[in-house]
Amino acid sequence: MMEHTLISKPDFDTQTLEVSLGPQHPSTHGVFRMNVVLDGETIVKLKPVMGYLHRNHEKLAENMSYLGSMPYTDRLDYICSMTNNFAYALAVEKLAGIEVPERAQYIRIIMAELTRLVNHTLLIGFLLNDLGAFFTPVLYAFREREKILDLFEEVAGSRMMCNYFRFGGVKADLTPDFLPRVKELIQNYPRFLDEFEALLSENEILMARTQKVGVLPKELAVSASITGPMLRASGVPYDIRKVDHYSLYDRFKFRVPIGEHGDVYDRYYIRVLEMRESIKILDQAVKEIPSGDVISKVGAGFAKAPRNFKPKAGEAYGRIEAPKGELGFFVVSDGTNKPYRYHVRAPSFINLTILEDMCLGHKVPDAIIILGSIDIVLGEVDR
Amino acid sequence: MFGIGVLKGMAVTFKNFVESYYKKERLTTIEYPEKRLAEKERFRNFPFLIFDEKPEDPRCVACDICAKECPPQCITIVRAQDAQGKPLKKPATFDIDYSICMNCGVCEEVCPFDAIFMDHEFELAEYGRFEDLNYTIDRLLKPKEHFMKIRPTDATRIEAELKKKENAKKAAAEKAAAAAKAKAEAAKTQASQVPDTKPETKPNEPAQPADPPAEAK
Amino acid sequence: MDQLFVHIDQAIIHWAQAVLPDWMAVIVAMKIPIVAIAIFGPVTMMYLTLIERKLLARIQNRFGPNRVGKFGLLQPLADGVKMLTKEDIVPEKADKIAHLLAPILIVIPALLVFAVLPFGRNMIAVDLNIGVLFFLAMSGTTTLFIFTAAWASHNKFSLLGGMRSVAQMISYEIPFVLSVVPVLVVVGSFSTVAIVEAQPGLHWFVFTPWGAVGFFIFFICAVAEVNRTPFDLPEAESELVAGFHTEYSGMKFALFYMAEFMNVFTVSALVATVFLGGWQGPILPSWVWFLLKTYTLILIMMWFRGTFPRLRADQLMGFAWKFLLELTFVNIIVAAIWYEMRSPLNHLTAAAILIVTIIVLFQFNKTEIPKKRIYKYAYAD
Amino acid sequence: MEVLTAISKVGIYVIFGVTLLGAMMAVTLRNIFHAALSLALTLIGVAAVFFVLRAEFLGAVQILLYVGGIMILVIFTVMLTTRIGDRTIPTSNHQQWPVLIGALLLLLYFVRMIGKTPWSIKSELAVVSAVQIGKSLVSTFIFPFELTAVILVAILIGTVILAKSDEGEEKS
Repeated sequence: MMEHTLISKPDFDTQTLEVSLGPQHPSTHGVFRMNVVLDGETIVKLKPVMGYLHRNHEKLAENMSYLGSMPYTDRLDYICSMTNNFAYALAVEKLAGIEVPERAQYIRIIMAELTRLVNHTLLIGFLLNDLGAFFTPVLYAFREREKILDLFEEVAGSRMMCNYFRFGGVKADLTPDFLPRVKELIQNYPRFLDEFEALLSENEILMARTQKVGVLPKELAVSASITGPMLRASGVPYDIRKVDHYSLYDRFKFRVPIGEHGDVYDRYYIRVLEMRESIKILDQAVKEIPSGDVISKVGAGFAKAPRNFKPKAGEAYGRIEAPKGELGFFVVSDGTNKPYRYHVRAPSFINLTILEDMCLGHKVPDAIIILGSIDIVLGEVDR
Repeated sequence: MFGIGVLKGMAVTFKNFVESYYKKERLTTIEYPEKRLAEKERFRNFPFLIFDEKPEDPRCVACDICAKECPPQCITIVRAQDAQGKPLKKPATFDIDYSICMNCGVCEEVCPFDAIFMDHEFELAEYGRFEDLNYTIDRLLKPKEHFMKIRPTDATRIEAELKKKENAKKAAAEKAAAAAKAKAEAAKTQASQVPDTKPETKPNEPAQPADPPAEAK
Repeated sequence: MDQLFVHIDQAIIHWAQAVLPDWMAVIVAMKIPIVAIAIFGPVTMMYLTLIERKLLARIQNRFGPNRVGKFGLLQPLADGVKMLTKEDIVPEKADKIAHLLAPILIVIPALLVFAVLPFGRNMIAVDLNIGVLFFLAMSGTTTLFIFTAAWASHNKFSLLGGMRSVAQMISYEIPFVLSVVPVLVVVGSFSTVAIVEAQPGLHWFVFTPWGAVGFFIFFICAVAEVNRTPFDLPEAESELVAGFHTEYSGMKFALFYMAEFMNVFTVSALVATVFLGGWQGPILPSWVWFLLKTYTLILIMMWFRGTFPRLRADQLMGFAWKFLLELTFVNIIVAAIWYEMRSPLNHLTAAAILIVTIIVLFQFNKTEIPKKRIYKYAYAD
Repeated sequence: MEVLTAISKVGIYVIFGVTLLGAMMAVTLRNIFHAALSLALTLIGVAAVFFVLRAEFLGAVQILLYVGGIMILVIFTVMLTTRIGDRTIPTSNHQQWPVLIGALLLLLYFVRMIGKTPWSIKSELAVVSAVQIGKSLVSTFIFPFELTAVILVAILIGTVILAKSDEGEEKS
């Protein structure tokens, strides 16, 4: 990490300036606060303050039926409710030993990859906003996101708070024109990405701003248990879809892009490349999706009467490669219809812990984009 | 060459500027109050209660399942009583606090009587924060036709199922009545409660798993 | 058509001389351009906000304001009413006097510089023989008031914005002023009218090698001078909330806005005057040419805003000191050589020297130029 | 036309008054930031005087350099002083009286000198153009001009050396 010492000479006193960035600051992506000590505009100390959006998610979950927490998981990372559902469903299915029909698995993968597109597109837009672009990239991102949200609304009934997954499958089958529309999206999305990249990737201002800024070394990233695109940008080839073989990801051919420098530009570009890989997965999934049930018999029964869902005592940890990193749910059952312990391993929160190390020695605008490149959603950080 | 990326970016924005005047996929905005998007059939907002013929007879039997399963606990149900204080199979109060409801749709899924559904209505702004958003039964009740209008696919399926069930029930009731008659004739003891208690105990039984595949589709 | 406004001016003066006493007629004659500017400045500002909002909206695939009046044409009025009726909030710890004065004072230089702009043939309020210098001096004072506002707000974000503003201004003022020098050398006068008259027809300075480079530098510095993207660091909303005007609301905020947009107009007008031949141009009336060129430059500035992210303060200053400044120095010499050679060779020589300079400067700054990257994949299929 | 002359006279006196007022405030105000602003006011006033005297070039340069450059630096320095918290500083000390006497003596001397000098008042204002100033700078006044340039270059080099040595220390 960059060492920084105040210029201290006899007869030459400098003063540090303490600034509280947030919680109402426009670029903290929600109610997040950074207490920053500045020397000029250089950051010498940074203390993140969290908890403004704490909603007692874990304790609430311990006081309601297993399925009752499902709509609440939507509200963790409200950009990608589908993947949150996915991770929670996986954890509980592991706990209760529920099988998932193949069609449901495919639907889940389609939804997860669509969510990845939503999240990465939006993140890049907001990162550019943090960089000072006047809303143009973010609005292009919104324009494309709307198309995917329309698809979500089509099948799940809600654009953001999908609440679509059930233990043992998904809530409802795809509508007849869902798959054609996904195919159309797969056709059009690379074109949008090309345009987006023409606008951004080679822009010298963006490159000058992001390269060599907020470097996260490999070793530090691993020891701080960073996951997701951030870890891969630092050069660690770790993708839970490849490592954990969950769901049916083994059937799909896709590559995992790896960064080299671990700076903000790498984190930006890795996400662009990941979107292209996601489109590949979607393409395969849409072609290969089998017909059949979308929820197992047991699962459907419990979806109708969540109170009767009483997994036998035990514990399970289900994890997925969420767009932001490893999203895991740890559930302990004591045999009743409420979980005994419920814990969320939130990627936003754990990736955020490394913020100070990346920011020291950089300027205020760099801190803003470093925070933006971590990709946090305060709903998930504070829970 | 330095500067090409900047020019490329400007070309992209210029293209967007020009094309926003004549290409629909560039300018996707729908000018809302005048124009509206077609509503998706599965769209869900806040729940409403359904009645078959007249609002005094809602389908809801006040079994309290939705209130218990509701994750944010926004439903309050008090069962109606007749003059003797005997509980009736309909709600006296059925309040849904729309300010608490998070439109997750759990109530709709768990209801064994297909009495509560998610509405498409979303222009619900009110001046009061508490009273105005606490929807009482008279504001919640909507006719069967409304449901048929907003979600035709689900509605036809559910109606068909209900009809089937009713027919089966009728047949069963007839059978039971016949049996009862036979029994009464035979033993002349009380036999009238049998069909009465049945639906009340039903929800807690795992009787539902029988129809999920149909539900899922 | 060409002399339309001049004739109107003459007519009013004639009328005044006929009706009013002598001394009042003189005052009226003096006041006409002042009144014209006092109306033109704010109205331009109001509609520039609308143009900017519409343009950015279309760039971003939105409609932009279209509710107040046809095409949102009354939107500026609605904004004005809103600004006027908003509560004026003064922070308790603020330096009340300076907090009040800063937004008022910042409008003064913005209005004053209109005086030396030649809007068309014979259409200039005051033909100062130091016109360009006057303009540069006046626009330079803006920073003082920005800084006053920043300091008076007693807010750390404002203070950081003020500091950035000063650093940026000190960096860009120098290439800004020096990039005009080639023109002054060639024309031999500071007067804006003389500069325009030295570019008859289509012989605009931008079509000479030194003029093209000078135009490039001058325009970039002009964008930096008026704090527009990608040089809008003093009011960087994603970093400093709103920079120096964080603590301003209502009409005071509107005054800052007014100053900014009037500066955008005047600076574009100056660039058009100095390098694009001002009101010179075939067929169309002179003032149409002038407005056409000015608005083209303004639209380019807005286009920048719709496209670019913001530079960081140190990169911004590095660009000014390590690249622009050197280039301006070379450009002055090149202009002198071009002027002295007076042969068809002069264009070639000038262009050659400038290209070599630019390449050399790039070589010197090589370490700071970002590079494209190639990414590897794990689990390749 | 007397009215116009009167008006312009009033205008000139207002400019003088504002300039002097600014100067007074610059030394008497307790708030150092206000004092600096008053100084800026004085400098602008002086520039206005130059304009009135038709020395436009000098006026513009006065604003460009003093208001746009030096005043900014002064305010920047004011801001960077460690006394940000208490923004008032004592403006008087025990040397008031000697200074006052000295100032009065100086004033008397100035008045005498002004009275003694034979001012050559022409009926027409001599407008000095920028070209003339430029030509005289590189002909008549070439020596002081070049000397100033050399001093400025020396200052620049000195600053660079100072800044560089800072950097070196920081790294070690």
